[in-house]
Amino acid sequence: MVAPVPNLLRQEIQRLAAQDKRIDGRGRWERRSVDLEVGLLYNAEGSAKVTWGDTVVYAGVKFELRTPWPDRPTQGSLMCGAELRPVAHVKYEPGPPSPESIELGRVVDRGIRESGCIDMDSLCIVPGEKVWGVMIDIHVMSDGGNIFDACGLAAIAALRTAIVPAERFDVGEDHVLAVSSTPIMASFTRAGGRFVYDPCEDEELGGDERIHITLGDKEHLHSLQKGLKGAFTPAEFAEILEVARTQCAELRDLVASKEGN
Amino acid sequence: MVAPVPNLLRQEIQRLAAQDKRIDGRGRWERRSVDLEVGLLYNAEGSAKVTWGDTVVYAGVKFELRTPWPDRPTQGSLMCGAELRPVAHVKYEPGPPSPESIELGRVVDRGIRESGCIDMDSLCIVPGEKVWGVMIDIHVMSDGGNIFDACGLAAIAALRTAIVPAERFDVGEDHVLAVSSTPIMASFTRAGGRFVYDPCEDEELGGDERIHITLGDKEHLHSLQKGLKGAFTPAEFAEILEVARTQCAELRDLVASKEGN
Amino acid sequence: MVAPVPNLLRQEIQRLAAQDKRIDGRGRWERRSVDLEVGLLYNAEGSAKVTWGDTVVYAGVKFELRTPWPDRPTQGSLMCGAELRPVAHVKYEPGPPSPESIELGRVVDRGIRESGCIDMDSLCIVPGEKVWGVMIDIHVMSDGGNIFDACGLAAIAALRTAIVPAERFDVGEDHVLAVSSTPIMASFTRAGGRFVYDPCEDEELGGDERIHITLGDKEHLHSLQKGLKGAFTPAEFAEILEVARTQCAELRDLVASKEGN
Amino acid sequence: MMGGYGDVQLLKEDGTRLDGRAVDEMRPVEIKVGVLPAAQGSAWVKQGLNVAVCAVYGPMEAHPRKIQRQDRAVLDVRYNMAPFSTGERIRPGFNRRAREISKVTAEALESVVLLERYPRSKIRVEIEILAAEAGTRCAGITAASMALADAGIPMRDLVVGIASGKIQDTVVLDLDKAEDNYGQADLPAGICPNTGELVFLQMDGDLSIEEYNLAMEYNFKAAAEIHEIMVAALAAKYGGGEA
Amino acid sequence: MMGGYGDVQLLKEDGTRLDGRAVDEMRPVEIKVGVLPAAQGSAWVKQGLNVAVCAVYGPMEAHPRKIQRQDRAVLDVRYNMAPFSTGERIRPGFNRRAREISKVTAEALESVVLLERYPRSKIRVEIEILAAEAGTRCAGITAASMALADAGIPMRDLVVGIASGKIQDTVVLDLDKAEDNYGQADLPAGICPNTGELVFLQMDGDLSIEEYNLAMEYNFKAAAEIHEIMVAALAAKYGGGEA
Amino acid sequence: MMGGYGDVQLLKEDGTRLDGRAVDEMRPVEIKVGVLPAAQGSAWVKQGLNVAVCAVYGPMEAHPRKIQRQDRAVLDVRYNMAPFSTGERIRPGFNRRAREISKVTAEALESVVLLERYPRSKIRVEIEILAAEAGTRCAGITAASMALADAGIPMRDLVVGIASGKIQDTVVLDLDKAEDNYGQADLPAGICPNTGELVFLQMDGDLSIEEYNLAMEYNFKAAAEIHEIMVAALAAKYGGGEA
Repeated sequence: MVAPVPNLLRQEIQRLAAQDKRIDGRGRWERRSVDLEVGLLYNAEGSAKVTWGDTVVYAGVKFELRTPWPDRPTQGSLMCGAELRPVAHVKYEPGPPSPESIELGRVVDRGIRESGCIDMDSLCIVPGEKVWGVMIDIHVMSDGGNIFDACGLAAIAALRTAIVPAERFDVGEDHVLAVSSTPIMASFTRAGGRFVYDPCEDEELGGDERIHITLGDKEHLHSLQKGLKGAFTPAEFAEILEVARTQCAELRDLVASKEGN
Repeated sequence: MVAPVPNLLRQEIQRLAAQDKRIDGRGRWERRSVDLEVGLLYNAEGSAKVTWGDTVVYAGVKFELRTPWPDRPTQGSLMCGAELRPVAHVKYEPGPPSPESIELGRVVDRGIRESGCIDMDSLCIVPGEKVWGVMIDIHVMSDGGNIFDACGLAAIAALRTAIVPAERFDVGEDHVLAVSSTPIMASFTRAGGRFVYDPCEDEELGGDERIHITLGDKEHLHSLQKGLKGAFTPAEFAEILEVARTQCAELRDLVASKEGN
Repeated sequence: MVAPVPNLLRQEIQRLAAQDKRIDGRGRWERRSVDLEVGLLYNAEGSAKVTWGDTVVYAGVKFELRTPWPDRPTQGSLMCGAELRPVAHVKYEPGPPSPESIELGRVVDRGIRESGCIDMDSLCIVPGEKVWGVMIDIHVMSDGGNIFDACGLAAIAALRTAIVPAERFDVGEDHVLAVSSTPIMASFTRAGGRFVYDPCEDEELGGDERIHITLGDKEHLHSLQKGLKGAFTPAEFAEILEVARTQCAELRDLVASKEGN
Repeated sequence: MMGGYGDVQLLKEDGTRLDGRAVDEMRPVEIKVGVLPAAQGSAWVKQGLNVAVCAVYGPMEAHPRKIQRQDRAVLDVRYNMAPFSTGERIRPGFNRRAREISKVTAEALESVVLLERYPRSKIRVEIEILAAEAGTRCAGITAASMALADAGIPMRDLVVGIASGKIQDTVVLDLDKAEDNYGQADLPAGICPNTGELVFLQMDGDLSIEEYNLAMEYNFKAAAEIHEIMVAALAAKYGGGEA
Repeated sequence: MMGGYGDVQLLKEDGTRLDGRAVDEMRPVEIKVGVLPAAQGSAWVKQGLNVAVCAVYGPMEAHPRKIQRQDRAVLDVRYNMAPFSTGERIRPGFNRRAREISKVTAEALESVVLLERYPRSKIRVEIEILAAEAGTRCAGITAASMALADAGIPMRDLVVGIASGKIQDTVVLDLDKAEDNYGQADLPAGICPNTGELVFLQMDGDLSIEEYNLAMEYNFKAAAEIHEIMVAALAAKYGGGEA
Repeated sequence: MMGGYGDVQLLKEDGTRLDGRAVDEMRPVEIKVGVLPAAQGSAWVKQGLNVAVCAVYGPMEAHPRKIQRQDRAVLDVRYNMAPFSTGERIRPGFNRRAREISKVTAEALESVVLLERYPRSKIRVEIEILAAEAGTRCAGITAASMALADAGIPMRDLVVGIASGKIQDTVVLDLDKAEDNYGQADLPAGICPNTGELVFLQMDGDLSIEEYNLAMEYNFKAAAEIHEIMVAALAAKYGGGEA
């Protein structure tokens, strides 16, 4: 049974939208404060913590030695997974990964993978025998809204600051993982009838459609995803795509500022 | 809680049985119309669609290269599985395979396997190194009653029209899979106190015992299974076994008519 | 919803405890009768049945050939698991292993493993290639209270009477498994406010804390576990540790009496 | 059923089997009831080297409510092999074979238990195989009907589980492990000794109709013998005739 | 999307594709409704060599009660690939890819079905892929909206599933298997032909904003063509205009 | 505990440990509360290189109803290691070790939380290990009792998690990773600093009774030190004494 509160909240958001306002006082295309820390966690070869409004997310990178697939003997592999564990919000329950958690992991994964920022051939150690498997795990610790963007940011920041632990595996010297670009995600939700950037928790309660856009360094699209119930027009999409270009560029600079530390 | 309708239906079936009639007008040992199509599906190396009254079933054959078991270095393997997915009827729910679905797959598997129609040695490519694994998957799409017989028919028809994809695996030329006989299943349900052949959906609602008989080319028994609650006498079994002989022979001819197309 | 009976029972146990009595008439540190049989089960390379009051437990030992871990090329492995299946009590339900069942298996496993009674190097057949994996499975058949001690006893008795089936695996002659000591578990539960040894089913219904102590031949501690809700003082622990020393020594003699049969 | 029967000699020149049994002779059967104190009813069956133990719990309230039947009890039956019961250890957990056997065993027992006496309730039947030497599903059915009797659950008839099969083109009663591994057919049945009805039937392999008839004749003969042992086991506990 | 597009020639010198299609030409589409007797509504869609079949059940009572919505029906959508539908057999069971597609397909359909007409109820939509040749999620969405129409469930609009993509730096409509394997981008969309809205959108690979715009233009054009085939299929069964 | 302690030198000639600690010296401990905005209460504990974070939700209605207790709240505790928390990545999901630790941690906390204040309700305690360097279950227990305090859940006492162990036949406080890998025993305890009681106890390896007594003495000493840090962390947030 649906609780009644979301409906009241929905009306309030609607009322504010009519005045071009948001429930937390932000402008329609304004982002909450974002804090990024890297290299915090012992045992992770790369790690990042993103504090994005009330949202807190960690990402960690681990490496393993693998035998390459026979049809791609020089290619390593990349895997990105996200867990929406019950620690993150009262609404998440224990159990097998929910559709929400699978979608989150796959959308973040596609944004990074499809940007081509990791050259799979660069993960080869001995062709046909040994390649690196790179695994990024994202742990959502506090869901205060817009976890997609926070997870995407944590993942690429952990990756761009990761050290390949070659010495521990006895295959050469430790070195920085080569990551050639910085794909960034920007998410939009319909709240009060119009799209807004970076929805907070209250704005997500409406449950209307979300659009996730991942842009690479050259402002090419690498991943799109429409989630939740609702329809949108090509014109609406064109408008948010413009916002995404600006926002992604700013966050790309934030990631760059943490590298080489 | 049991719905009351099945009980009313049960009484009606009982009343008709007293007059030697069935609810859909058939004779006691009469079969519904059966349509068989083969080779419909891209990607399946053998495939069949059976339309048996309101029941619709697909079967598909796939091959894989396997390492043989050390104690049987020249033997390939055969596996037959059935899925009772929620597409097939409002009564099937998503989730792990139900006991009904496991029983169905295993009974069909035994009928084919135990008939010896596939010589496991004929699946050997390099002794001790490479053998074929043959996998038949049966997909029930619409359950209108007597899915066991429909599945058994689809499985053997898919198998008997399958092409071994040797070229794709780079182990020789494509060739027809050798299948030396045509095991056929005949199923009987107690409806209105007596056994009938080929139960329709309404007759199965009574929930009384079913007997599944698989007969090979020489009218030998290869698989028997009694399912559901109820008891039967040796005399009753002898009677239905006679019916099975006739019906299986007819369906064996139907399979033969689709081969070599 | 909790049934009310345990509370009444709890009060009765409390009343009796005030008079230094137990609900089944035993003294505070007194054990129920324990019967041990070994070598009963075809197919198990070692087996034991323990009848401990109303508790009945079987343990069976199986061996397999394994490839050793690369970093420990001369070491075999030992695994001990317990299943609390629904056969054992109306309170156990089917399904994946419960936390209770996992705890039971792990506590018994630690007691045996940490005693060092099996020299992992003695399980080596060909260094780096073949070692024995020893698997002890414990099957609780009737839970009449204190299954931990019964399981621990069955496990070590099965192990100490096991024959390594080298002939069947074609790696030498069958021989007795070398087990250098006899770790024994003693369990205590708070009942009526004080700790008692070897709780019966009624005493366990109180649900207060349990302490499991595994002692080796030299009366060293090899495993400790506090389970269930409740707190205890170091002085209480010192008292039950004394009782454990006496009881474990007696049961160690019982195991010895069954060996070499 | 394996196909390699040509290679393995299972019958001696005098027509007897490797363990000395005649073709229509079953393995020794021992039965005890009341072996598990925590259960409402229980039984232990040893047939050859097979050991099957069964516990019965209930009738109890069936929950969740959606499994309840207005007009009868439901039987919740599990057949499980202990990890150490087989030559090669089997992983704990419910595999496809065990699920199928549990289903058909439940259906066999439903055919004799007077379920209508206990509307909305549930009876749990837990069969554990502790040692397996071919024929465990039959030993399990026998154990289950004994444990139900021991629990005082009313039944129309007992059920005896027994199998015949075919080795070296010869029909024989009660296959042992080697005969099962290298034989040509197996025909396990659940027989009601008083009514002469079948409530359980499976078969795999290759049997002509005549062979089927002979194998089933052997099964009925053995069922009568096992039935006497069952009655004696109940008498040993309850000091009288059959429950 | 693979990165190895440099090695594989997917466009011919005359600018057409390996199977002869023009860059803005889709594969042949066939549609039938009412193909599964046991379902309330059903549809069969063949697009190229893809075969998607969909069954719809309901509206029925939603249970367990905690999934009920006071003010609308819930859609329970499953997208499943048959084990034999792909080049290499896939194990039965619901993998991560299937769960994601099921989720976004459900959300697409929720955007058009008049769920508010059936409070507290559930509508089940079962999409089965029997043969897969790139583009199955789109064929599944088309099949689902046809099966919903066949079941008489009221909708604001139909949904057409269609994808464009990029091969050899060229935007093309409706990728086939080779184009999907060796292409540079894929842009599947769910389009409402009457309202011109999008209810489903995914994309992966590499597209400039201009390329995105062209790909989406192709999608809208194809959606109009497929819509005509859908209407004809409904007319074939119901003898008239669109449901 | 490994047996290979003979090979690895863990104590220096001056009797101190490889990282310079004295035998009865614990690793540095840092604690913060209120670190997760979405939770009712939360805490972050760093002990050596271990990082444990805990969120508390509730009291809330316990459902399904069958888990409710008429007279008290139930504690639903999960201990989970993040995939990147260990040397070798661990697969997400709840393994046997995590289930056992969750169980005994829940039982430790049940011993101090005033559950009787919240009949029929549930309190969720989520412990996440983000970095593991031996001793995570103890850090988790400390974090959990801090997060419960931060959530305002009334408790009889806090619980401090701390372990001693044995390396090279010497009892030492608070094993680090190398000491845990090559040591001879580990004795983790959950200590109530005010009442002096134990609510959590495990041990594995080899300890004489005298060694046990010394190890437990170290644990109690360290518990008092950690307790001061806990009180200071609460004071830092709530500006006063202990919650």
